[in-house]
Amino acid sequence: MAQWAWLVALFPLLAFALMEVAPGRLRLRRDTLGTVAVAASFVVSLAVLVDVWAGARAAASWQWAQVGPVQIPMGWQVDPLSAVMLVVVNLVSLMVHVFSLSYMEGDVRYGRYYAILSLFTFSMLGLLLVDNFLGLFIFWELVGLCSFVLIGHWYEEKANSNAAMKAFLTTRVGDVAMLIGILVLFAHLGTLKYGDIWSAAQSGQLSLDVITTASLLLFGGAIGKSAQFPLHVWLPDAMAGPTPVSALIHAATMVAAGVYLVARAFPLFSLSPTALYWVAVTGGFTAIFAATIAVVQDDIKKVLAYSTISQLGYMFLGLGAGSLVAGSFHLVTQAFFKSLLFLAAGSVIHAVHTQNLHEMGGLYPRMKWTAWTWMIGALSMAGIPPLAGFWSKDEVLLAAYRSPYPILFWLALVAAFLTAFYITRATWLAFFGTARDEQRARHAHESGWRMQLPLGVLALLAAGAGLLGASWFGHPFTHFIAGSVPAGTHLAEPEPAGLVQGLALLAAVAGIAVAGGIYGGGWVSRASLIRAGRPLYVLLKRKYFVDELYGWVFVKGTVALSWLTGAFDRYIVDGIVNAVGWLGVQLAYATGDFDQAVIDGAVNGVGQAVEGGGRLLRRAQTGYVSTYLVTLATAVVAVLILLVLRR
Amino acid sequence: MLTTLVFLPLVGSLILLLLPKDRHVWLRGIATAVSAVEVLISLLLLARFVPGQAGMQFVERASWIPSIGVQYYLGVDGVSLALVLVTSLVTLLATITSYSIQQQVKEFYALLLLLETGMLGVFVALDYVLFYVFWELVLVPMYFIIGIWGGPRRQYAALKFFLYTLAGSVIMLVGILALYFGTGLGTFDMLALQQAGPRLAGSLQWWIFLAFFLGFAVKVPIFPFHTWLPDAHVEAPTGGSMILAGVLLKMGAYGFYRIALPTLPQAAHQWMLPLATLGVISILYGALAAMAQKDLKKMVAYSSISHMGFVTLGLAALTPASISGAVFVMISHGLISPLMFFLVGTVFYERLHTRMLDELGGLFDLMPLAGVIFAFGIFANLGLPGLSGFIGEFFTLLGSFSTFQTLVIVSSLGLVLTAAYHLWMMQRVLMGRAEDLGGGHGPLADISRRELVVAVPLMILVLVLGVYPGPLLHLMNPAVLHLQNVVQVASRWGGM
Amino acid sequence: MIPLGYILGFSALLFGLGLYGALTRRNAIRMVMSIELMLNAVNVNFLAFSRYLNPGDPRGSIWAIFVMTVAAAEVALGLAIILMLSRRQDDIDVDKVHSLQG
Amino acid sequence: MNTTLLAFFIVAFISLVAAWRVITDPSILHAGLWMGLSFVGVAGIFLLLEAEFLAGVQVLVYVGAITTIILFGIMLSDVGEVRVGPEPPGWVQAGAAWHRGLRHAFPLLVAAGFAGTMLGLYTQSGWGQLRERPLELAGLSVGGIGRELFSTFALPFEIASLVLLAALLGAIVLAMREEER
Repeated sequence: MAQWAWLVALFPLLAFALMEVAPGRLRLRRDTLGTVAVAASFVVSLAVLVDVWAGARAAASWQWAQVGPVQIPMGWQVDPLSAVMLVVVNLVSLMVHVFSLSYMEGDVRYGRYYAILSLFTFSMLGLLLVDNFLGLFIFWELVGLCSFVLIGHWYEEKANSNAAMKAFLTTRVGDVAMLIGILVLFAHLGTLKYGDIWSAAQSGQLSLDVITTASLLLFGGAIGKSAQFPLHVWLPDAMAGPTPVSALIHAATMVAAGVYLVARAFPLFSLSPTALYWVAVTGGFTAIFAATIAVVQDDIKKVLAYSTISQLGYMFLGLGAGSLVAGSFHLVTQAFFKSLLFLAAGSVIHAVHTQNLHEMGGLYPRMKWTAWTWMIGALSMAGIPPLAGFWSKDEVLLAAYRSPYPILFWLALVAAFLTAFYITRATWLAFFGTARDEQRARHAHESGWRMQLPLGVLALLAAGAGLLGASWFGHPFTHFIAGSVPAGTHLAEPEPAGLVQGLALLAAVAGIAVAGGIYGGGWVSRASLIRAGRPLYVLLKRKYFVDELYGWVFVKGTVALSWLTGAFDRYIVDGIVNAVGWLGVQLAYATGDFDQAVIDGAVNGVGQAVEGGGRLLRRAQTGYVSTYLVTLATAVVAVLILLVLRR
Repeated sequence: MLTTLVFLPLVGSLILLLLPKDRHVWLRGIATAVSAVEVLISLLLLARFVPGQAGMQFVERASWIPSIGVQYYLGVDGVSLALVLVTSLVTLLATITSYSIQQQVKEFYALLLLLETGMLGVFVALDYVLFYVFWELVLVPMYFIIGIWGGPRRQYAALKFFLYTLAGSVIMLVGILALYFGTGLGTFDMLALQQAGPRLAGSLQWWIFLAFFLGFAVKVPIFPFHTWLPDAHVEAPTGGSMILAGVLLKMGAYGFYRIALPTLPQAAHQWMLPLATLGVISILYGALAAMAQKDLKKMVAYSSISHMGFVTLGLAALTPASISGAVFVMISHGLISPLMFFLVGTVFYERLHTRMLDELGGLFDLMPLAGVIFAFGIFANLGLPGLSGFIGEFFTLLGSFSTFQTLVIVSSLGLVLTAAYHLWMMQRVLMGRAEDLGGGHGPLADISRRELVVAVPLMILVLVLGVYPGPLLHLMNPAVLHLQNVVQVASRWGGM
Repeated sequence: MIPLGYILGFSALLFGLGLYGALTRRNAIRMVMSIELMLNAVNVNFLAFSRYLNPGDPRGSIWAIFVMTVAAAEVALGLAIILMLSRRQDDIDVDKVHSLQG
Repeated sequence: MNTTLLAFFIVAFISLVAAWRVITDPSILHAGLWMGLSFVGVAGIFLLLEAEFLAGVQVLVYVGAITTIILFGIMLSDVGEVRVGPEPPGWVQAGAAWHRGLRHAFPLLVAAGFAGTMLGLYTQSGWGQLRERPLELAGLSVGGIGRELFSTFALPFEIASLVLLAALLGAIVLAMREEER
């Protein structure tokens, strides 16, 4: 079955193409078409995973382009890492497709929405399947395009289209770094194929400096796509898109592409301690950085967005600590529990028509299904055994603990506490306590099977997927995923430590307890809490002023620079051109034709001079009979002289 | 075959002149038919072209002015064939676009066809004098097209265009003559001079290269010789802008490819760095200047400067990948920019009568199909992978990286800037509410069938070349390798 | 006897004067006069060559007569144009004639 | 030095000086008269070349017809020299002087270059020392010219007459007042 893996990507592509070009009635059934295509893909990808689990591999490659002597092939491959990710992406995508049937019903751009979802699914699957960096970059940008379009889905509001632009441009900054990284690799090896690069790197064809440079540049792309500090600013704004989109793109799949990239290039990264160090530091810092911001967010989607950033940081921490398994395992579990949380949040938002946590409350009795599934996701993320999040987070913490930089472990532990804290806070504010907005709470209700089914399926996975990597079953996931890197890659698979598990569990429980105490038990009032930590509160609430800083330095700076360039072009470069013409004309006038020069000279202001330069220039250039004559005579005489001299 | 290709439009132009003025349908019909036949002929050329073979094909050669060694000498290699294809296609589409022109229809189409003769001639001529004649022939019809059918400041723009490019080409002529007398072969044969050029003294080569550089740089245009371009593009009628952006700009780059680089390889090596630097400056400068514009058409015009910067960079880097990339950018820009100018200048302008960004908005809702096509154009122009713009830029950067590491890194900043102003353009034109559109317009008709006829072929080609660039790269590969080989061998041989 | 060189020299000087006048004067009438001088110089050449190289052959004279004919026609037309110009812009500065402009 | 040569020098000198005055005389009317004198000088040269008939034609056509037409033209068009505007500021005048210099120097260079080249050419060719041969008796008679003109040169002659006719018509059409058309 593995050799049919390319079908996985084909179905959504065909669906997208059909949706775009098919006329009439078929266009009206875009939702069905998209859902069926993804379902088909999902089935195939499951079959592929089973096959790959059994040890099958498949790859194919063909000539794509030739520049000079260099052949650039394009191809696909399936290995454990991509096989797992194919299933995850297809599953989440399928759930989102089903969920959207109800959530997006009656939307102005319902059909377009499904078309772009299909395109996204195709691009994401393509990203997982390709076997070289050029292909990776192509799909990498395509998912960025889909993200742009979907964030700006309701582009009537300027804020939404701004958010879409911000997302595209911020990630583009990272992409440029990644592109340069690709160029570095190509400049040294003349190939872009993963396998060739890994073997070249391992055989010592690349110096350590080159490996480090290339790895860090590639990591730049990951930072952008996975919203790591300092390029994290776009993800919270990206919540402007429809909630199912946030679940699919901005929680489970696209933002995970950065992690996938590092995992994919792990054979390269693992050769450079420096690169790994920076991956770990970035991840660890982002994990705690975003978690602190999530604590004070009022918008339920923003809480989840910062939580996503934080969890992605965990993944990078795991990878940076040298554990491929920790990073990719957390990638899988996070995809399930975070998309679950987003979809549950979507269900809530659909019911109460607000995203503000302070306008919710008391929804549990009316939305039990949503509340329960949400809580499964929340507990999974908080790291309560035996839910999925516990196992994967444990792996990450373990890796950090055993890494050369144990400080990262303690940072991650604090982040784990904060995670448990803010998710409990959000849970309580949304579902429990008294309804702060009676009107909204009274009308809240579940929205039918199309929204409930995906929640149920994902809840099942958020709870159970962790068992794949659980020590109870002998870490099957670990052994499986190790097959996706060439033999000889250094994989740090640390010994389990009871201390780590214990501390992680403690942090999670403590976080839940403190948040429960504050918001549920009423230990301290929110107001007094804010008063006590005013400066800290403002700092967090304003997200450490990073947006403001970027707004000033980069956005305003670029705009100012462009304005300067435009003015420079208009007035200096063009001005010089016009001035030369104007000067020549003025000279001609001043010397040749007194009255005109005097009159024109007096009338012409500087501004008019620039405008009139061309007009005058035109007069000077053509039409003077004597000029013609002189030219003619000169030419004749010159020819004559030439003829005489040549005799 | 090439003679037919080049001179058929001229014949068409003469036929048009014989027709009565007011039979617009006939005039349009004949012009369209002639340019359609041109497309067919160039497709036939493509079909008969033997790829993978270095050297010129379809060569036609006859003595013209034997006393000074001028020949009638035509031929194409993969690169010029690709440019011929783009030229004939863009001219056909410009012809269709210009159906909306109502005054002096006869003269317009006669000039348009004359222009086509000139452009095709430039790409197939293999004799310097012939080349120069075609080069100048392009200038005149374009001057009139801008100056008669252009916008409010057309005379200024037309004259600026004319003087700028004329000055450039006169300097180029000096270069040609210097080459002619310097080699002393008594021939204007490009290929023969290509053999002889490397044997010239280094300093003479340098000066001749300077002359060629000035001549071609104005046409490309390379910063700081670009200021004619925004004015000319903005004032020209849409058909003119399409040809200007799609074909005329390529002539300068083609000049570098065909003449300056292979004929004067040692000088080319000395000029590499300055040339590449100017290319990178053009990339960034064009992007920044585009961001500052208020007129949509001007924005697109500056984006052309930015894109042509990639061409300059790629040609200057002199590696096979970078040259392929540069030529690919030429082809792809030759498809994308006509699409953009068509949408901005005809589809939007004829309905809204404004191009000011502040007065636009919400077109996604008002003209859904046109909006999607414009979005397609924007993403193609900003270099989205999967569309042709990306391929060229990618290979340009890929090939240039080994030669100019720092410059490539600097120029990649241009990718972000390019994305920025394109998205901004998209936000301000397409997104937002329908009410954002100033001027209280009634319901707008979406893109018409005739307009689709213009847009769709370009879109298909952009997509196909973006997804599978292999055939095009294969087509020009021998020519690119040949150029790179010539330059390398000669520079080694020259030992300088 | 007069050496041929003297006559040719005379005609060259006369032609040069005419050329100089035609190039520098902006008054149209004066330009016409200068051109007439140049034509005269040409006639002198015709005759001189005919007389010295091929005496007795009337063709030199005949060419000179043709030149005179053309000159007469040219003057008539030129003056008519000048007359019209003077009515239109009451000035016959050729550099103020705009119709040759682009 | 014989009388013929002396006569040549005198006539040539008069003709050249007159030509110089045509260009430089501030009054255009006087310039016209100087032109007539120059034509007369050329007629003298023709005489010295023993082309009596042509000398006669020269006097008739150039002095009689062309000079008269031009003088009429000057009076009809009722304009003297190009008029000069109000006194321009000093820097403009300085520029003007400089420019005038340039404006005249270059054509002077061109004209002198032409004359010089021709002279050089003649010297080089060896014609310069060529003396005239005695005219054969049957030589350059009016009859000879007439015969040639109407036999060998019949076609050019007819064309020339057509040109004249066309010029005549053209002149009339052009010179008609606009309102009369």
